[in-house]
Amino acid sequence: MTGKEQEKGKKKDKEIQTEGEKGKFIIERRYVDDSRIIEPEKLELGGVDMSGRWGTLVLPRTLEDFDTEIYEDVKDLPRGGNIGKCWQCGNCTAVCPVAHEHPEFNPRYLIHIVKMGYTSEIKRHHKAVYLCSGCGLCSAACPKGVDPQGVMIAMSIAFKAHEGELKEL
Amino acid sequence: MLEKDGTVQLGNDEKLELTKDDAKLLEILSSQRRAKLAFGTTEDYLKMLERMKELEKKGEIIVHHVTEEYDPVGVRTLSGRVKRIPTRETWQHKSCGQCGHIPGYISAFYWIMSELGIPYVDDTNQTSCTAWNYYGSGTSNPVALSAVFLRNMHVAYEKNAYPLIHCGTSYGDYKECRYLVIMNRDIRERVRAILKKVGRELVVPEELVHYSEWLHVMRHEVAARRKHDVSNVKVAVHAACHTYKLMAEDYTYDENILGGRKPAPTSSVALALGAQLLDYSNWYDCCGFGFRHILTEREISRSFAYFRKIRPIVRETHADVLITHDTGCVTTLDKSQVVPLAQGYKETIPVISDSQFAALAMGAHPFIVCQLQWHIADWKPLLAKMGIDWKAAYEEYRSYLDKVKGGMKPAFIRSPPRRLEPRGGAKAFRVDEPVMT
Amino acid sequence: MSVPLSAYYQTPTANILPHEYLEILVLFLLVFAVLASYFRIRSWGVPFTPLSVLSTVMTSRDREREGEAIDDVGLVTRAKVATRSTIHDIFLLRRAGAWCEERIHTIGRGLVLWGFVLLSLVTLMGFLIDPAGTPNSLFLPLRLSGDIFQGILAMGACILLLRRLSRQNLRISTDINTWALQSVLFVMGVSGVIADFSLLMNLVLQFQVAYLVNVASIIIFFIYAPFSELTFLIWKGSLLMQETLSTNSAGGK
Amino acid sequence: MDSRYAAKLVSRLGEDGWHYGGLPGLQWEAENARSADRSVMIQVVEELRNDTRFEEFYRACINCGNCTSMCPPFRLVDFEPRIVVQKVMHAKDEPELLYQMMDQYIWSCFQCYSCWEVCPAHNNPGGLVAILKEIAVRHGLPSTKKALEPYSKILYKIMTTGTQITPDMHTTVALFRDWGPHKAELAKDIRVERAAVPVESMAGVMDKSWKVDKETMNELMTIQKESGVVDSVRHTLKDVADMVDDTAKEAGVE
Amino acid sequence: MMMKEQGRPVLVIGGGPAGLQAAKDIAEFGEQVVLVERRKELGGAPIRWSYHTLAPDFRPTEEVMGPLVEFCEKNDNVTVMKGCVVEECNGRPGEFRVRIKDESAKEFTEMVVSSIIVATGFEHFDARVDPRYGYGRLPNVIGINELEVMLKQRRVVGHDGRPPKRVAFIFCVGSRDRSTNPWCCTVCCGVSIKQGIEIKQLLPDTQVYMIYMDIRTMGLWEKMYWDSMEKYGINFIRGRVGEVYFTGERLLVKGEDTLVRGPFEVLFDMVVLAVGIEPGPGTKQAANVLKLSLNEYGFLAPRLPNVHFDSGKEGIFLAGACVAPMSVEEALSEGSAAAMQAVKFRRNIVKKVPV
Repeated sequence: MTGKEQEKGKKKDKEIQTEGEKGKFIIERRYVDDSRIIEPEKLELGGVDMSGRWGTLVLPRTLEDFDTEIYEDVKDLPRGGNIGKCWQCGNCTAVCPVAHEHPEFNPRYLIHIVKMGYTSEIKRHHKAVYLCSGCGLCSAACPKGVDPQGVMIAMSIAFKAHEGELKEL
Repeated sequence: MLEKDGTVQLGNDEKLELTKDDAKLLEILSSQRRAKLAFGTTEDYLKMLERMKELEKKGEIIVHHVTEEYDPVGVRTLSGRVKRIPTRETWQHKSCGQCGHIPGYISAFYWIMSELGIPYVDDTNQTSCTAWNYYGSGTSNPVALSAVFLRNMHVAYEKNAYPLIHCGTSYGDYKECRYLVIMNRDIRERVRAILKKVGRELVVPEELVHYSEWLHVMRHEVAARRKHDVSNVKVAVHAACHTYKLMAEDYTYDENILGGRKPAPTSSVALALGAQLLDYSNWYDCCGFGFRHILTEREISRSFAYFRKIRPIVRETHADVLITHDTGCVTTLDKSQVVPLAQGYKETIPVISDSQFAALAMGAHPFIVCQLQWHIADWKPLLAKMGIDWKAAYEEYRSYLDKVKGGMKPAFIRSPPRRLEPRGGAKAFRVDEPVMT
Repeated sequence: MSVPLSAYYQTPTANILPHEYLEILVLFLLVFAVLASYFRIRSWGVPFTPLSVLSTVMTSRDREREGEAIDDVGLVTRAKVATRSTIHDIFLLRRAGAWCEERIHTIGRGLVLWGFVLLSLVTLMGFLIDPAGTPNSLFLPLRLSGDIFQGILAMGACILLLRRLSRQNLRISTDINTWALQSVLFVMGVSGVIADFSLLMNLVLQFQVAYLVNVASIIIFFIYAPFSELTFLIWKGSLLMQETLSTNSAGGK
Repeated sequence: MDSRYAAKLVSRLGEDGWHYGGLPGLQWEAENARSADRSVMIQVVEELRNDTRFEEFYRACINCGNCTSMCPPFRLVDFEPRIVVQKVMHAKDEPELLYQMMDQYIWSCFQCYSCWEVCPAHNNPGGLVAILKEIAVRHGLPSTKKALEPYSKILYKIMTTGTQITPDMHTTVALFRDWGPHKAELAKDIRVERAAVPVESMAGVMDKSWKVDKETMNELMTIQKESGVVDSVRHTLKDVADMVDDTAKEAGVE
Repeated sequence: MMMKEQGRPVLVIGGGPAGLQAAKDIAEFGEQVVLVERRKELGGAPIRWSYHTLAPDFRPTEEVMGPLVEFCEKNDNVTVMKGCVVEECNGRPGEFRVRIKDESAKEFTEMVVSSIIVATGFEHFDARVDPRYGYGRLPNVIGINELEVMLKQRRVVGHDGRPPKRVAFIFCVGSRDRSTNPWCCTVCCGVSIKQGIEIKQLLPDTQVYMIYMDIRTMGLWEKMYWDSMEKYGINFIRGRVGEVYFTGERLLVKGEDTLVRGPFEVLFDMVVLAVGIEPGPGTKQAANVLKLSLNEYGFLAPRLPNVHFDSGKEGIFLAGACVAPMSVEEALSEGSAAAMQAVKFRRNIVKKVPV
């Protein structure tokens, strides 16, 4: 088939796979992230049509390993060196004016998932890091001198550097 | 469990020799500690049993004792307490799911009992536990559940047969209800009032018994009648959550089976029959049934069953068959393999109940008795491995079907004659002729 | 008071540092700064976003987005989007300002930003109009507005510095780079203003001192900036703008 | 901190002067609860705490996450027994927190009670969820209808006959398309298949799991009505309640 | 009469840190001490389980216990009775008649003592009775006491003889759990972190994860916690482990990280259980013999909860981990305190006696 047709096919796929579209029949839908829902556009077995909902699968999301690659990078970047000191008290998030505005930006959380190397979580939340406005309140509040502001700087660089593997889910 | 050489390591240098009895004691002690991890601690549970006796003395309730006429066999429960399992004259508390669409499950079980010449009562004056509405949808309440529970128990009492519960959920739910009825005066009184309306009394069985426990204590008799050699069959076992996680104290454990760490029934049956029992890492996970999910959100059930049970089991053990002892587990684990296979995943494994497995090993007919045609996951390799000529058997079954179509009465499995008489006032036990709808 | 243009003719510094040299020097420094920050950013293992923003705006044919072919949205649209996001995100401080918990902080940032940008614009204009700095009708207004902007810059930097100084917790936790950058900006602005006004008042000595300080601070700034936090800010700013471009322009069509 | 910012912070406090932003990505929960009727929230908490099972099911949570570590749905969905018990623990002072779960959260529980056995503080998260479900049904809370309606027929069957999964579901593949061609195969002559089951109480019975005596069903319906089950579902599933009533009337159960 | 009074020794039950310190101090007062130890060697827990170093400052155990043991062995005022237990005790404060049994030689010694110090110490929780963690069943699942031995031998290896690449410490095993022991054993956090640091020093490439509920490094021990994070890069996961499963070569640890929204099931090479502290049989036995009261947890109950040495019975004093879980440094000072009381008590009696 010609390139155009292929392109069309791709397009169609995308249309089905767009966010929110998938698995809207699941009651607890908002507790499942789209990336893990497989909803086949066409699935047929022995004359029985199992397309769409009937053939839907949800992939498990267990964290099976700690991937410290990004963590190492963050440690080497300017002002990222102190991330290792964090003990998850959450002072940074408490004082962060951005976090009040946008709860999806949560310095404590970002630091933790990077520190532990929970790649799946990073994939989910890495875009949030660019919300940081760099006001430096967190660094002032941190009881352990982690300098979250600096860590956010380092993180945003590290995430950009690993953009490739963070995109595919 | 202790080291191979029967010693226990204390600190770094000291080794302590243990006698066999001490070792057993340690085992029991440890599982008692584990039992305390469960509902209300063992103490509370034993307290409940005490309370039951008091209430009986006061005459507030009738306790249906496991008397000698039921030929009881003692097993150790998680709490370390010895539980008496009745072996004959049992009143079959059927499971709606099983009878509904895994008929082989129950027919195989009846077949085993009649093979062993053990009388039982299959009653039509029985409802399911209705706990589906409790766990699945929250459209019930403790009073209703307890009333249903006691109502069924009273029927069994009338029939002078000891209730044997087929469904894991009914078993778990009844354990909960019994606890509530005995420990909670308010509920007890409300239930009493309702039961009066339907002309019944509070009858509480001394022991609540799941059929898998019955099979567990009868496993040696079953093994003795084995026709097919299953020593080359690799078996993985899934234990049903509602049997051993709900009120965990009261389910059967055995130091010699899986080190007393995991419930003994079903595994013990497989072992007794001589099959190779295999362990896997997700043994504690449930099957994904989820009551509401299996009906209206099967994608969740399906995904869990396949990705958390079937796939790991096949990958880790390469077992020939997955045996379990509850309605929901058989259903979910069996049917959930269709979609993944259609989507191109490879792992698959037949799922049958322990009764079916035992019956097959005892030479029961795979289709007329064990009704394997209701199961989806491919069971042919299993039968082949057990040395059963399934093609011939299936031909037989087809012709049998045709005969039934022609109006022949099916070859019903019948209970051997009972020794006990129904208690006074009870309607004589009867079963109507089957109706062709 | 009226200032004789001749004052600007015989700039007393002319014999210290002729205009042309200064301009060449600044040009050279600018090139150095750009290159340095380019290499620094690349050393982080990330693209040099200012460039990619430009390329995004320029190359607007058949851009593949998430495997989906969106037709060319055109240079104009994209330029519009770019300007819109520049104005909103950067000049109106939507991002950097909105979430400062104190208004004074926002103001400080705004002043520094506007002051700096306008100042460089004015300087550029001056240079374009007449590299040699020979007097003409535009000369004085440019120079005066330059002073004003320098003042604004200095004020902003001063606010930021004071804010950090006046709060103990901030003072302790502030990174040395932040101090350095802000103070350099402050010195740059102040010295520039002093220089020009002392010149207007014909205070030659003060002028010369201030002027030299100013030039020095400018040199320091250009050399230091690539290795300061500023690089990150520029990088991040352009990165975000690129994001806006890739989303808005598609939605804008 | 200047007044503008302070005002912003104050403005988002709840009636009881406290703000809960919600977990990253789950802020909508908090929003839902904020827009809900507060009196209902308080009532929900009351009903939970006065439930006969509450004392046995809930002690106190040390937030160790042992329950969650064993929780099956947690492998697929963001459902944590730990969160359930935590919110129950804070419910008395923060009804909002509890209410947040009543919408979608509790319905993802499998009720497998894996959490019950492992809790070092002897809580029973699964049991608490069961109680919460009952309350949600009683109040007809959001998404309860959505969760239950699809199988209201089965609920009705349970209440009236005491059996639910019945062979006549399999006469067509419509309900079980995802069980594949095998079902279609079975559906062909399911009546004969069923009639040939070698158990008297089951053979040929299509509309129930087994042959249930009439008086048995009447007893069951009496129990359901007396114990207030039928009324409790009226808010959520009116038609089910009505159908049960009608069937009972026909059967002569007053 | 008076001579006789002065001749009466003080009886110290238990040769651990507290007991030794008490005996030493009393002896240095010039009083007679009888030190009764159930086991064959002195030194108590640190020696019995051969602790490598002691928190918080990594001092070798020998350095701490050695001098004490040596003193008691050498000093003339101290009579050390190893392998002995106090069988019975009667009489009144000032002249307790005690019957001491030598367990191996099956022979009895009777003596009159002025006062008694009970320092019977603790036992490590036996992790076998909490089957979740598979201790005693699965290879490479060890207790902190076994790890101490490995560290002492400078050889931390798994069952296959290879050093572990990834180690998990599970905190609160047999503590803070209604099913086993509901109390907090106070030292396990510190000890585990200390061991984590030592592992890092020994095997720098090994990843160490601490799976904790709360970090309770009281007082100055906190420094270890900070260093472990900042200097040694040890990771901390806030949660509790539900099950440890042996896959054939590695250990699958199932748990929840309560700070994120995901379950983890990660393979580790070694799992170290921070087993708790519980009262030992010695304590129970001593309590029976001396008719002391035990609290709900089976520790010896002081008259006032915050005055440990006061047993509530005149002339009998308590010291060390038989009263509550405590660290070696606390035990030592409690030993001293008890010694002080004992001597004071003796002197008062002597004063009372008419010349």
